Amino acid sequence: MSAVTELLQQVVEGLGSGAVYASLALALVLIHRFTGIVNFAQGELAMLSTYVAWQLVASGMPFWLALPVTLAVSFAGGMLVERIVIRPVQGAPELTVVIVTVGLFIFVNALAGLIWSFTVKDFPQPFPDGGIDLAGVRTDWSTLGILGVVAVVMGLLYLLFQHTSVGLTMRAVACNPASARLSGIRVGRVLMLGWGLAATVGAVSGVLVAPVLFLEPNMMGGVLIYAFAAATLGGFDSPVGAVVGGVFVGVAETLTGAYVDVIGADLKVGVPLMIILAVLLVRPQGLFGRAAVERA
Amino acid sequence: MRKTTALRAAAVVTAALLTATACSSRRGQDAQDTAADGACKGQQTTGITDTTIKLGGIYPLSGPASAYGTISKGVAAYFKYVNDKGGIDGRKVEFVVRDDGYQPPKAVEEARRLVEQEKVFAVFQTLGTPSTAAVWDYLDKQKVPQPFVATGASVWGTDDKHPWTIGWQPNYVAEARVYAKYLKDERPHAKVAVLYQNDDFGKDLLGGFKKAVSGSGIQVVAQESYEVTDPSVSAQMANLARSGADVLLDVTTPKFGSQALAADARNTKWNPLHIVNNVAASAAVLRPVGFKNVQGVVSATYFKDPADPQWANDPEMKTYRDALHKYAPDADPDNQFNAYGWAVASSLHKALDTMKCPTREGLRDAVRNLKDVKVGLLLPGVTLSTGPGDAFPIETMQLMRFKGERWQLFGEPVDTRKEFGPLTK
Amino acid sequence: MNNVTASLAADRTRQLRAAPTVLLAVAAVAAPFYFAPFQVFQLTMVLLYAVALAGLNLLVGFGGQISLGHGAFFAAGAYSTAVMLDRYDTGHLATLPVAAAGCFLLGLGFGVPALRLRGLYLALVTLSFAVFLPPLLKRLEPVTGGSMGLTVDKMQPPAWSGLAEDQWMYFVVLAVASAALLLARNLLRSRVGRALRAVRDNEGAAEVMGVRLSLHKTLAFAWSAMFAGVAGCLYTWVIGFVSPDSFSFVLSITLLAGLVVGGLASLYGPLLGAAFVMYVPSVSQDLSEAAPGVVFGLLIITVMFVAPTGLAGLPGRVLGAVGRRLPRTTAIPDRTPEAASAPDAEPRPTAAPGFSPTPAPADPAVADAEPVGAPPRTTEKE
Amino acid sequence: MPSTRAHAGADFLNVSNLHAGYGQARVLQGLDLSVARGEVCAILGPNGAGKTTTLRALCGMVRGRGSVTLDGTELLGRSPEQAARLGVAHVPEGRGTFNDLTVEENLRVGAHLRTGPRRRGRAERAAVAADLERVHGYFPVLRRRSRQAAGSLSGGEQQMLAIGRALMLRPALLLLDEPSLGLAPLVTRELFEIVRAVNEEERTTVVVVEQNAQLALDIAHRAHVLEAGRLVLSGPAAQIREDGQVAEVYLGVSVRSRKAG
Repeated sequence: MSAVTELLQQVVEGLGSGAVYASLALALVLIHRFTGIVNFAQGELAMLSTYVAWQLVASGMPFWLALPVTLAVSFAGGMLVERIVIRPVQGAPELTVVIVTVGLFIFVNALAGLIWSFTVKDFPQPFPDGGIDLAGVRTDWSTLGILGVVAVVMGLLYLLFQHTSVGLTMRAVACNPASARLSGIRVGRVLMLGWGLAATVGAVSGVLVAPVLFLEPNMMGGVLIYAFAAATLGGFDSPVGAVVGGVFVGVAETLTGAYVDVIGADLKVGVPLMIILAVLLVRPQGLFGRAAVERA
Repeated sequence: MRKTTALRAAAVVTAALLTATACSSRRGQDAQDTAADGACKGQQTTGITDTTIKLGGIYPLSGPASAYGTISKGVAAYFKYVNDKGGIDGRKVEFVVRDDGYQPPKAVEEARRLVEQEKVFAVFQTLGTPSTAAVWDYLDKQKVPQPFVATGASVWGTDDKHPWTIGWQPNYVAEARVYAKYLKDERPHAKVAVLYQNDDFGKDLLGGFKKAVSGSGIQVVAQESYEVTDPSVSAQMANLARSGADVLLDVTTPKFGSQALAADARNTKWNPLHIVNNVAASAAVLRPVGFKNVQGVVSATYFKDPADPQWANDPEMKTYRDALHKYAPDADPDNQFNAYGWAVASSLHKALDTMKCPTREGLRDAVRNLKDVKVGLLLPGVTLSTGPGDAFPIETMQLMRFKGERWQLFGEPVDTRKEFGPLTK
Repeated sequence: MNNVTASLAADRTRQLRAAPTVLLAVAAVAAPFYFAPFQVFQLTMVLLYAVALAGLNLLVGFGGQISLGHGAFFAAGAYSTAVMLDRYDTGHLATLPVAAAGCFLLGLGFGVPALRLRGLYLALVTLSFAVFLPPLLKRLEPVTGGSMGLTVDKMQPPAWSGLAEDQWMYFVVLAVASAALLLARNLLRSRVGRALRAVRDNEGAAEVMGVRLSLHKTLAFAWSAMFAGVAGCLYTWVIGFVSPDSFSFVLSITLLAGLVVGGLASLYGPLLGAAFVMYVPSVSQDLSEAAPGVVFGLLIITVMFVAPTGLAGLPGRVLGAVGRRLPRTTAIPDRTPEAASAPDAEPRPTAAPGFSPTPAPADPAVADAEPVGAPPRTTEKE
Repeated sequence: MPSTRAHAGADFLNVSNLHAGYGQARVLQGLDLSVARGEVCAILGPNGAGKTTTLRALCGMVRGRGSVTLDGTELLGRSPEQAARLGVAHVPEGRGTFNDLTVEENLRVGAHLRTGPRRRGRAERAAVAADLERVHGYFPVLRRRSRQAAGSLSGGEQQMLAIGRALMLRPALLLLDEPSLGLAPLVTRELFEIVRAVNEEERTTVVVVEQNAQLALDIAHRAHVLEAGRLVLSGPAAQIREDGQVAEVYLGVSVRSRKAG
């Protein structure tokens, strides 16, 4: 294997992990954009959705039917979480809301363990086995599949926000909830919609990564940190930024782990740290954030 | 004047509190510790009577390591089963389980609770190296037995300052030696790539392996670690693949084991002999990867995997399944951790049976003087043996290879003590 | 005459206010003679966590900066102590100033980049630091003992005291914790504290007032890290064992959760939060053997529902005696706890500052917006 | 002093015994006033008198006690979005534009109530287009800046956008809170002229709160002066403008610091 091929192979590996991070980062960014909070439980909700899909498939439903059902359940679940768990603390200090999501994290994680145990579950792989070989660089179909779906989800979100009246309403709420109310927008419903949407995107993320990471209650815990890094890098408000950030973090992490001996695989978790720090010191609003995004 | 009032108030309150303390102090409970008479005179009999014995275990029921918490269910099921059959030597076992969330300070708190409040006879078991290491000084000082800790670090056996603590499962170094011996026999010039978990478990095994193969033609050509908090090991696997090694030693815990096996199967260009360590060798780990993808994978074991059909008619396995069904209906009998709990609990049963005195000292000495004790769920040929200079109850493992839909044992059980000599620090 | 009565009345109120403190002090001294050793150990751990939370409180509660990395400073204090005891065999007491000073400097170092980061971003950078620390500790094996950790001697009671180990440890930690909590209190009453709060409440105004923003924010970080380091040092004294996986990012999140549950920007908040962190997991297990996490998660959420400003603010809320925040023309009724808990409360994010991802600079409501995480000022005990 | 209840009865907007405040701070303590249909009404008064609070109580941003009726319908106890559905358009202090959205998007959000999910027929779209046209007619600059982000507009343009967005609602009642805040005098004057034009052409009832009493009185038909949460004076704008005492008491106060309370 030549050095170049090897490098490219590493980049492909990085794209694979990056796609995983990006998919969860998308959901994080959605919630943050509409409610201004960082949802620690996002990964766990995605994990829960994945278990729903698993349960449906395990009880005999074909995967391609189970998927839309799961997405619908997740959408409703996300709205329900907003209504039951988040709204009661809506007026409280922001940190209180964040800690509520931490409580939700612990709760959902333990609940999944209680219901489905901590044994690894096999989750059907929607993409074909194997991969393609391009000039000695091997790419799994699953990597391509995840990247593709993430790109499609990102595109759909873009269309939703930029070209529909619901999207316009959502952006108005995200931008200035007070004025949105004065224009007659029912902000509460829009927030529920935002949580439902984020939960759906999270469910897509969970279903995509489950065949690769293997489904168990702690599946998303490790992804969360990287998804945070990806979202921060992308400015925490932009779906495109989240995806670019995720891919960037994945590639950077893999390359440093492979080529920088001082860092090595054990310290590569420090790479997101360095990236976040570097990005924020140079551009406090992230790569894709607007200058005004910087929050007090 | 203000000051005097405050002082006076304080004095009154202090006096009141001290009186209350004197009357109902809970500290006095230490006095309840009991000692034996007769031949065993002076030895501690706290937590044990002629009809009862109280044990306390500390497991991660919450937090990142909660997958292992289910061991407590296997243990509890065993004791309930034994109690229904009359108990251990006529003593009913009371088993108290506490949760430490895999956090050492919490383990210390719970150990203190078990010893000081629950007045347990012994702390059976603590799980994980950090939690065990955090409490063994305390238990040693209190002279409370800490038998059969649920961790395979070699330090429990090599240490000589903590006579009250002893391990049970084959230590990670012993397991590494089994693989080393296998490779020496089968592939004397192997180039080995190692994937290991970056903690005591992974490092102990890796270190033991390197030591065992030193001087032979076997080389470790690449090693990659991962953190338990990492989402996946695919990047590490890609790096190992670059090394071109012909053997992959896979030192992982279940989820990462599945990931590594799957990554190996996906990569059609690199086809090393895949050795997966015992912790991740359960059929439950292999099934999600797809049995067709794990053919020929090698591992070693010492107890019967409940998910393995070859033990379906084993009498002890049947007892285990029935008992688990009856006493822990929510626990999955196929989960190897439940079987582990059952096996370790029955091992303790055997050790308690051999006590000369029904005292804490008696148990301490009994677990250090086991002679070829057979335990139902352990593999044929694997027994518990300890003695002076040997504080490792199980040091024998047998190799197995995955074929079709199950593991097939091959070769003779490997007694690592015989092969490599006793393990020292 | 009137003056005399007035001053007497003032004395009376002061006494009344001092009474709980005195009671608390007496109870604290008497406790180890009453409770069983393991309960004394629990109290010791509560005090120890309270020190760390008091430090975090300086930063989050009063400084308005969120740190999800205080577990890392805690670990730094614990490890520096363990290494000194293990490698250099210094006495226990010698480790305290070193851990404190070391973490102060570390915090100072961190405070500089922290200046440029606000709210969420600072939280994420500190969180990544907390995630990064355990593997780093493992890498530095020659010093830190690697993943096996270090076992060191616990502090032993001197013979003259006639105390048991747990009692002695308790008193040592009590002394350090009291000193630390007093220091925190005095820090907040000093110029630094006033400056901190001014910064939290309105950076612009603080700057106008001549507060040297950057200096005070950096110092807040340093002080805060020092408290965490001291708590870490005590941890090593009490537990006698450190290992990298004891200080995972879960610890950092637990600390922040404890502080918010206890009550931000309140003096008793850290104590209550520490008690929550210490006792509630055990209670959860008593309530549900099968899945303590389910109960623990629910309890966190429930506490936040009942007391959105933390347990320390709860009595005030219950009594309804909270002096509600005085409005200005830009008052934000939605953020008062009353609005949040009123039965007919709707989501009224209308004026919640920081709610809108892009606060309009022209909107005066933002000018006196509270920073992320700052509680309504009604909960202040000062 | 003139009667505080000038011409009750056939009023379009009727406020009686309104109490409102924030937390324990009571700002309005029993306010009575009324506005006739099609009237421009100015609310004047010193800082902290409760002018802004009055507007906020009308549109539901602040809870109030008492009674506020709009064409016979009770407004109190409604949320801002409900009030908007009843035709109350509030242009808040500080304008409250959606800075990340383009100018046109801002205006479309204003028409939100008519383009909701269930109302997107051809006729509705045509109506929105017509409304856009109408608003562009009042504020030609908004047409030129159609694709620009609202955040990049000048203060005066943002204020125009805010009013334009409110007009997209086709309001029955337009509430303007300090429209002159932070704007150059020339721009302010232009703005007030447009408000007058809107009122004259569409017969929209307007309530404007303003520190710059002179300006407000120029376009208002009637004026109400508040002090400490109570109505102290009301009458035809022209009369109040002429009244030397008011000028002294009120304008004197207005010279003091603007935002101290």
